[in-house]
Formats: sequence, C-alpha cells, structure tokens
Amino acid sequence: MRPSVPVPPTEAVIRLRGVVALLGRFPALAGIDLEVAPRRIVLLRGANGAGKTTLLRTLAGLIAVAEGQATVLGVDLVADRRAVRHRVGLLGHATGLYDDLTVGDNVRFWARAAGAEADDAEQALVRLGLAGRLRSVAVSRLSAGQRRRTSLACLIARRPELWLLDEPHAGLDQDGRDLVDTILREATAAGATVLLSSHELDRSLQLADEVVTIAGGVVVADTGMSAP
Amino acid sequence: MRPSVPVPPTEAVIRLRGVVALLGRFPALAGIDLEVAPRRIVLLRGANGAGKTTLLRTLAGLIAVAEGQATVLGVDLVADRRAVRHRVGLLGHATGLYDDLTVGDNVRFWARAAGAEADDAEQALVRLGLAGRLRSVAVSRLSAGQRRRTSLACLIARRPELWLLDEPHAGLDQDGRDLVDTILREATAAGATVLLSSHELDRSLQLADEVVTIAGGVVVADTGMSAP
Amino acid sequence: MTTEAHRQDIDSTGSNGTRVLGIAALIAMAALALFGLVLSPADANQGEVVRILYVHVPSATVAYIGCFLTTIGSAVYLWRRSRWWELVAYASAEIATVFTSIVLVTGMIWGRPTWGVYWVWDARLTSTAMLLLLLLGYLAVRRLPADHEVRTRRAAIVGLLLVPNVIIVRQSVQWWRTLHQKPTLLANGVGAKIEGLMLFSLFVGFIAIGLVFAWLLIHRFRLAWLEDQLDEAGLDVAIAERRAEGAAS
Amino acid sequence: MLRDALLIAGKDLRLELRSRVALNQVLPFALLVLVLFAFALDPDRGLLARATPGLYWVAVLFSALLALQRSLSVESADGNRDALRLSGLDPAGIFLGKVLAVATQLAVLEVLLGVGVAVLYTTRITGWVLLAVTCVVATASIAAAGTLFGVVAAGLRVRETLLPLLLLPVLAPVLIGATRAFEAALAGSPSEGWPWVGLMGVFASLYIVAGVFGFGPLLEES
Amino acid sequence: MLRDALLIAGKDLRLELRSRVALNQVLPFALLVLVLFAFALDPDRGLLARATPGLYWVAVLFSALLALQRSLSVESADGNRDALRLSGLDPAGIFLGKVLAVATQLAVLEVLLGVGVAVLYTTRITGWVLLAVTCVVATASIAAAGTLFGVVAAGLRVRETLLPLLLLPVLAPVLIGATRAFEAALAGSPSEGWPWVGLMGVFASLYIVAGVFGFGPLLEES
Ligand code: HEM
Ligand SMILES: Nc1ncnc2c1ncn2[C@@H]1O[C@H](COP(=O)(O)OP(=O)(O)OP(=O)(O)O)[C@@H](O)[C@H]1O
Ligand SMILES: Nc1ncnc2c1ncn2[C@@H]1O[C@H](COP(=O)(O)OP(=O)(O)OP(=O)(O)O)[C@@H](O)[C@H]1O
Ligand SMILES: [Mg+2]
Ligand SMILES: [Mg+2]
Repeated sequence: MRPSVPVPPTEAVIRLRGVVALLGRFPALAGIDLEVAPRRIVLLRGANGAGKTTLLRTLAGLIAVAEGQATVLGVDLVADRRAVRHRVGLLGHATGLYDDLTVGDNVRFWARAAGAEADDAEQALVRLGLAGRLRSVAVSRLSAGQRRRTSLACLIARRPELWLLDEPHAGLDQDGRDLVDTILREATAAGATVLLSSHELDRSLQLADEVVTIAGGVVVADTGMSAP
Repeated sequence: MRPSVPVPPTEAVIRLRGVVALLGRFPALAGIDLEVAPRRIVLLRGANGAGKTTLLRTLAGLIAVAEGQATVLGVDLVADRRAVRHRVGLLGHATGLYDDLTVGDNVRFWARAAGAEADDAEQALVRLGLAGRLRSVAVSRLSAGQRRRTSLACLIARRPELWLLDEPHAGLDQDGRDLVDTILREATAAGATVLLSSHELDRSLQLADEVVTIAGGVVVADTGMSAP
Repeated sequence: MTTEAHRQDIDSTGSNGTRVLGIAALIAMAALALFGLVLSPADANQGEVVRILYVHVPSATVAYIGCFLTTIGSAVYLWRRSRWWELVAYASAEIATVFTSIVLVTGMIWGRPTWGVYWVWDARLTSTAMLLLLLLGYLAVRRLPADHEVRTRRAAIVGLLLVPNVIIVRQSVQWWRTLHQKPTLLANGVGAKIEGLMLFSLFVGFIAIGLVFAWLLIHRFRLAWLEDQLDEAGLDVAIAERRAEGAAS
Repeated sequence: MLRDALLIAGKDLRLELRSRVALNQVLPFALLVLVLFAFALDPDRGLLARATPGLYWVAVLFSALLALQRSLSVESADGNRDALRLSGLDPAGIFLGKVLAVATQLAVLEVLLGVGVAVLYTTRITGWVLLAVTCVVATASIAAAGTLFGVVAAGLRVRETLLPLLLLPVLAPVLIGATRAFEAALAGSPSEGWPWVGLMGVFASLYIVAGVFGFGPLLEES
Repeated sequence: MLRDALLIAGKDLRLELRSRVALNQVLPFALLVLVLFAFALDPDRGLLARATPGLYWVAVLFSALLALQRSLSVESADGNRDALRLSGLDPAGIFLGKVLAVATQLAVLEVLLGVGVAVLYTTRITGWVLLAVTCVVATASIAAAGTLFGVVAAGLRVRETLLPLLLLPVLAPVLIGATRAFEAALAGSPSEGWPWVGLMGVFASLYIVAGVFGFGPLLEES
C-alpha cells in the first residue's frame, strides 16, 4: 500500500449499511457495510462470484438497493438512484462501445453525451495512445486491450467525481497498467475518489490506500478509513 | 522462470517461418518465426495489438496463413488448417458458451462434441469448482470469472495435445490462477505443449519455460528452445 | 489458366484485344441503331415499339450467360480456390445484374403500350424479377463489410445456387397462364412470325449486345483483378508499416 | 433534451452511413415483400389491385421492423445500454433522437417503396396531399411505438423475436388507418381519409408522449 | 455424422426447452400475422377465403424466419462459431442437426397454425394426405435453405437484415408450390397438387445436398 495520507475529516463519499441487492432472485449482495472517504483509492477484492461487480454496479445506480441504506456522493440511492449516475464513471466488464463506429467517433460521442468538450475527448485519445492509426479504425476491429483502452478513454473524458472500476488493469499491457495507475492517482489528487475491483493483487495493493475484502456478498475484511 | 528441464530432442510441435496473417487487409502477423518443442510452456508477451491473439488463432487453424510456412503438431497449416483443430484447445477472449444452457449442459455438450466421455466433463466441473450450486445456473447468470472457469472446464475436458491460451489468468481469482498453473504443469507433464499469452508477467514468467516477445506482428525476442 | 500468368500480363483494364473488341462493339451498336431504328419495318400489330425487341431479347440472353458464368466461377472457386474464377464470378454477376435490369426496364417500357400496364405477375416476368433479387443478394454478400475471404466464400455459395434456383423458379411458374411472348424464334405460331429485316435486326442485336457484354465483362474483370493486385502490392507496404509499429515501441 | 436528441440521431445516422445496413439490406427486403405478396395472391389480379394499399403498409411495417431491430441491436451490444443509462443523457432526448433517426430512414424507404408499388402493381396515384400527410403521421407512429417497444424487447436474448410480437398488435390500428386513408386517396375521395389521419395523429401523439415519459423507466430495467 | 447431427439437434432442442423462445414468442407471432392479414384484407371475406392457403404459407414463412434467426443467433454469440469450428464436429453433421431442430419446431408450429387458420378463417379441410406431405416437404425445404443461408448471414453484424434478403427469393418457389398444393387439396383435386410436391422435393434435396457439402466452407470463414 501507498504510504498513507492523513484523511481529511470530510463526509464519506460512499456510505452503505446492510445493503442487499438482487440479481433475479439471487441476493448477490447480502448485507454490505462500507464507508469510503473522499480522495481515497479503495481496492475491492474477493473470489469469483463474491459480488464485486454487483457492488460496483449498485454504487453506480444501475442496480436497485433491495434492503439497507446507501448514500453515494450525498445522493440517497434508495430514494433516487438515477441522480448519481452522471457523476460517477463506471468501467465494467463490458465496454459499451458501438462496434461500427470508429474509436474517435465513439470517444467523441460518449464524451459529448456526458457533457464534456470535444477537447476532453481529444486529450483522452492522446493520453491512451489512440490518436494515431487507431483513431479511424472501427471498434469491431480492435484487439481486446485496445477496446479496453477506448473504453477507458471514454471514461477519462467525462472526469467523474467517483470512479468505479471493475478490473481496470485487465487486458492492458504493461504501459497501459502503469498509465491506469497514474491516471487514478491524478484523479484522487484532483479530488476524485476511486473504488476498484481487481484480482491482480500485487499491483493493486501498491495502488490502493485501503482494501476491502468481500465474500458471499458481505464485507469480510476492511482495512478501514483510518488504517494506514 | 522454472528451473529448466533438459529438452528432449524431439520434433518441434510448432514451426513457423515468416508467417503472415491478415485480418481484413491488415497484416496482424507480419512475418512470424517461431519454434516450440514438445512439453514446453511458452509465454507470449507483447503490447496491446501486437498480434498475440491473432497468432494463437492462426495456430489453432482459425485464421489462414497468407504467406510463409506453418506446421503445427505435424500438420501443414497452409495445406489444410482444419486437420489440426480438433487436436488443439484454444481459450480465447470469448468463451464460446451457450447463454441459455446451464454450466453443466455447456461443459457436457462441448466435451461430447470433442469426443470426450461424460466422465471427463464431470471431472472438469469438479476440478474448477463448478460442480455445486453453479452446475445448474444458466451461463448468462454467471459472473465474469465464473464464465471463464466454465470455458476452462470445457477445455480441460477435451484434453488437447496443444493448449493455446489467451490470457488464461484474466478474470480468475487467486485460487483460480493457481489452479490454472497447476493444470498447465500437469498437462505438460502428461506430454502436452502450452502456449499462453499474458500481460501478467510476474505469474507467467514463473510458469513459463520460455518467453517469446512479439511487437508489430513479428517476434522481437525469443529466449529460445535451448535457453535455460 | 494459372493465376501467375495473369498476374503478369494485366496491367491496365485495356489491351489491344479489348480495344478491337470495343471498336467492334461500337460499330455493332451503330449497326443495331441503323437496322433497329431505321431499316427494319414497324410491326403490323405493335407498331414502332417492337424495336425494343432488338435490345430486350439479346439482353436477356447475355444476362443468362452472366448467371451461368457466376455459378461456374463460384463452383470452381470453392473447388479449386481459384481467385481468378472468383473474380470471373463476381464480375459476371455485376454485369448480369445490369443486363437483367435492362431486360426488366425495356420489358416494362414495352409492356405499357402493348399490355396497358408496366407489370403483370406473369411467369417469365416474375422469374426475371426473382433473378434480379438473387443477383442483388449475391452482390450484397460479396460486398459485406467483412473480411475478404469471408465475403468471397459466402458469396460463392450463393452464386453456386444461382442457376439451379433460377431453373426452379422457372419450373415452378411455368404452369401459370402467361401473357408474355412465347418462344417465337423457333416456333411458327400465328402472328408470331418474325422474318426478313426484323430477324436480321434481331441478329445484329445479339451480336452488338453480345460484344458489349464481352467488353464490359472483360473490363470489369480486369478492374477487379487490378484491385486485387493492388491489395497484394499494398500488402508489402502494410507489412513494412506493421513491423515499424513494433520497432517503434 | 433537444441537444441530446440531435446527438443521438446524429450518432445513429452516422452508424448507418458507416455500415449501410438500411440501404443495402432493408430496402431490398421491402421490395421483396411486395413481390412475395404478389406471388401469394397472384391468380386474381383484381384482388391484388384492391389490396394494394394494405399490402403497401404491411410491407412498410415489416421493413420498419427490420430497421427498428437494427436501431435497437446497436444499443444492446456489449453494455451500451448501461453506458446510456450512465451517460446523463435525458431519456426523453434519447427516445426522440432514436425516433428521429428511424423516421428519417423510414421516410426514405416509403418513398422508394411507393415508387415500387406504383410500378409493380400499376397503381394510379391521386390525392397527393392525403398520401403525404398519411405517410408522415404513420411514420411518426411506427417510429415512436417501435422505439418504445423496442426498448422493452432490447437487451433480452430473444429480442429479435420479441419485438415483432409486441409491436404488431400495437401497430394494427396504424395499419388499418393508413390503409383506409390510402384507399380513400386512391379512390379520389380524400375526405373519407382525413378522419383516419386524425386517428393516427392521436395515436402518434400518444406514443410520443408515452415515449417521452416512459422511456426513462423502461431504460431503467436492464 | 449422424451422431454429430443428433448431438447438435439435441442441444438446440434443449436450448428451446430451457428458454421457450419458439413456444412463447414465435407461435404467438405466427397467429398474429394471420390476424393481421385478416385485418388488412378484411372488408371482403370472399377474398380472404380464396387467399387462405397463400396467407397460411406466408405466415409460416415469416415465423420460420424468426425461428431460424433464433437458431442462428444462438451460434453466433460470443465465439460459439469458433468453438464449433474447433470442436471437430463434422460440418455436415452440424448442418443436419440444425436443420432437424428447426424442422421439428416448424412442424409443431404448422400444426398449431393450421388449427388457427381453420378456426379464424373458417376453412373446411380436405385432402389430408396431400396436406401432410406438403407440410413435410415444404418444412424440409425451408429448414434446409434457411439454415444454409442463415450461416451465410451469421456472424455478421447485419445478420438480422441479411437473412430475409437472401432467403425470401429462394423460398418463393416453395411458397408457390406449397400454396398451390394446399389449394388443390382444399379444392378436392389432390392430383393437381402432387406435381408441386415433387417440385418442392427437388428443391429440398438441392438444399440439403448443398448444405451437406457447403456448410464446411461456410463455417470456415468467421
Ligand atoms: C417487365 C417486363 C418483361 C420482362 C421482365 C421480360 C423478360 C424477358 C426474358 C427474361 C426473356 C428471355 C426469355 C428466354 O430466353 O428464356 C424475354 C424474351 C422476350 N420478350 Fe420479354 N419481358 C418483358 C416484357 C416483354 C414485352 C412487353 C414483350 C412484348 C410484347 C416482350 C417480348 C419478348 C419477346 C418477343 C421475347 C423473345 C422470346 C423468345 O423468342 O424466347 N417482353 N423477355
Ligand atoms: N439468477 C441467478 N441465479 C443464481 N445465481 C446468480 C443469479 N444471478 C447472479 N448470480 C450469482 O451472483 C453472483 C454475481 O457476482 P458478481 O458478478 O458480482 O461477482 P464478481 O465478484 O464480480 O466476480 P468475478 O470476479 O468473477 O467478476 C455470482 O456468483 C452469480 O453466480
Ligand atoms: N481491419 C483492420 N484494420 C486495421 N487494423 C486492424 C484490423 N483488424 C485488426 N487490426 C489490428 O490488428 C491487431 C490485432 O491484434 P491482436 O488482437 O492479435 O492483438 P493482441 O496482441 O491479442 O492484443 P491484446 O493484448 O490487446 O489482446 C490490432 O492492432 C488491431 O488494431
Ligand atoms: Mg466481476
Ligand atoms: Mg488479445
């Protein structure tokens, strides 16, 4: 873990109490308690099927909270989970890109949809190394990692307040992984908060300020807000 | 890298000379030279878009060799690339599962399609921890990692002579990763050969006997058949 | 013919042979205009519109030839993987589409004064429409936004079934009552006699349209071939660029 | 909302420009449907002539189904639905944008199909104003109802089969209305057609309003 | 080959059992098409009665399109096509298996649709043998041609639109043949129907043979 920064005594960005979320009838989250302070990078770890993806999607306001209380960025998810969506940025397992549009078209479209400037899109493309030949290649032609990069570019362009990343390193090469880490550190420095799930512990433990372990839909270990 | 085992002086399992492969009109492989001896675990590394996936798919006989010579398991890919297919096992970025069938149905179907016994399918399910609740869950309900596991189970059940794995660790949890390594070591011990691509160098370098680096569709570094 | 031989001797879509062919086609078309429009008499029943015949019927014939070439080309391509035949199939399908359209259009223009309508659901007309649709289907597959091999292989399967399908469509509608002209060239029906200058004009039509067909086909084929070669020439450049990509990183 | 609608419509039309699906495939399909019907009804020409307006609209409807499926399959690939929900775009704007893009494509299709029918079925065309207004109103209805129900079906694995199922009964009134209006126009008695246009207008408004308000909740359910 | 065919057919039918797409969606759709036609052609009942066989087969054809799309979309999801190519299954076996599964589903559909027609259009049914044989032969043709062209279209993003385009002109002869045979059967003069059945038999054989040999190369190219 990074040497800890003193946590400013602000309101928590995420505050969950006994949150239950259902996929179909299956309680993928079975009572999650979680608190995350601003500007922290929190790693979510756990076995396959533990509920990491479900938790991230719930925090993004995509899955209803069936029981418990949940506040994200000051928004009460139980009352209105839509209000939080345009303020968070979610990188899921799926990429959300239009196959028949080019990389450039996609990043520009999603940036504009989120209310960002064309400039932000351009910078994101350059940052992720997509500004050259790849800019005008249709997304369907990309390699797995290039697709992930495009998806990341869309995310960066929208500058979210809360980053929810589902295995952000997956599929990226060494440079890409380092780049993700740098981008996340920059984001927290600029005031954002980051929650990421990962199975790549070596790298993620270095990156994170805090580690939350989940299993069977509940938090089983949490290094806590005040932990070093 | 593992302490090296003396390489038996057998015929190479894979022998490529100046192989060019096209995706559309794009030469994703731009002249690959590669030789792999039997019972080796070879790691394929390279940046995003370097051509790893394309190389693995070409070796599996799914993509035509446009130029050059290619022999896999003694089969000339230029002459007849279909002949090699049922002898290799490919784990790609995509999983090749039927969304509406259960995990059990899927593994059994693909095992039988490859001519394996129902028993092999059963063992594979148990091995990958899918024999419990998950056996009768539809594949569309699975988490990303569980899906990967199911796909791996299908692969194990067919006992290929040559394993071609595209980022086999991706999406798996710690146990899953260890399990993959164990399975691959067992497979080589039993006489199979393994070629895997990966961006997770720490783990893969431990696993592999040999490392091949590709960039821009050509091999730029190869620790070679005789390297330690 | 081998692929190699053709790779060398084609470097433009024209050649002395095709220039002669082109001139011959032009002369034949002029002769057709002369005989068809000026020298041949108007028909007793149909009047001046009968002149459409001189384009209509030969066009139908060459369209059939184009379809046969497509099917044969597709079959040889699937069997022998011959790029040459694949391009023959593709080029013929395109030209056949053009001529099928000409048959339909001239037929419809002709239909209006003679039958009072542009179109009837008659056996021959319907089967011609089906033929056009099948050709369009072939071309749609051939031009899919997908990899070259994918497109050619799949189009070849469609092309293979082109002629059998046309025959079946023909068969299936042959019992329908028919408004369209019955075969007249070989038959001796009442009022269907065709003779003298009219017959000769039709003959000129066959030659002229046939020459145009051959000329178009050869050029279209060579164009496709050159495109193909360009692809291959581009390949070396693309490979060099691709390698440079790796060296840069 | 308007900005969002234009953004979405622009994106959909650009997708069409890049992939040419409607041009290369939906249009020929529409012509095909016409030919097929003629086959099925052939022996009796009077029958065909009388049924022309109905067949025209059935052909438009089937082609619209394809166009809608394309418009929706584009959104349901690989998490695009989630991305849309997260984008902060106004759902009403998304709805209007998609309706706009589909309606534009359908309008082009209808004109071409109209030419096809006029030629193939040798129909004499009269009552231009009524025909044009009917087309506009019917197109709006089809695009609006189609997009709305399309979202109900989208994201499910059986989307391709579910959409027609949901849509056809809903569009039956439009089918009847448009057919009667066309019949009136072609029979030279447009005054009989206008009430039907009014009815379709009500229908179109209903679906546009339903879409503007209902699209959000629908998009909600993944 | 036979073993592979049965394996594939078994898998497809199990998929249907688990997801119930054909049962829950294709069948209602087919009934719907019938009702729609009744609407479009309504004012004139005599017309409807005469057109019954044609409409029945048009309805079957459109439903078959849906069933085929389902049968093929199942194979084109997430790398399944590659998996099939790598499986070592005989392509001819795969083809026959898929044809078998589709034909089974279509056969059930036709029976139910037949009941629907008899009830909705109040048709008197005669000439059972001819009707049954026509159904069998026509179903085989549709399933074979559909699966073959389905694979031509499969795996491409434009699959949903391309399949109908390719298939409809090809199936037109089947449509005509089956319609004429039904007309003959219902008119009580089966002898006029049998030549059409023969024609469709030729057609079915052509497509089965083409499929057995052509499926390999088609599956080849991803
Ligand atoms: C859209 C309308 C029409 C279409 C699609 C059409 C199509 C064809 C085709 C495909 C052929 C070649 C038949 C074969 O060689 O097997 C043909 C031949 C012919 N057509 Fe038409 N036709 C149309 C209208 C007409 C009209 C209006 C007339 C004159 C009344 C006409 C007169 C002829 C004649 C005389 C032949 C030569 C018949 C023979 O000797 O075999 N066609 N037409
Ligand atoms: N309808 C259902 N029936 C049964 N189980 C279900 C259903 N839907 C989801 N599940 C289960 O819910 C869990 C979802 O977990 P989730 O996707 O959040 O896991 P994860 O922690 O992200 O795992 P991974 O590391 O594999 O991505 C899985 O165990 C899955 O099997
Ligand atoms: N039609 C095309 N036009 C241009 N480039 C293409 C086309 N098709 C494929 N490519 C390129 O070919 C390369 C394919 O690489 P491949 O998928 O083998 O990469 P990889 O090494 O597996 O990468 P990753 O680590 O991201 O999975 C990519 O760079 C991709 O952009
Ligand atoms: Mg997950
Ligand atoms: Mg890859």
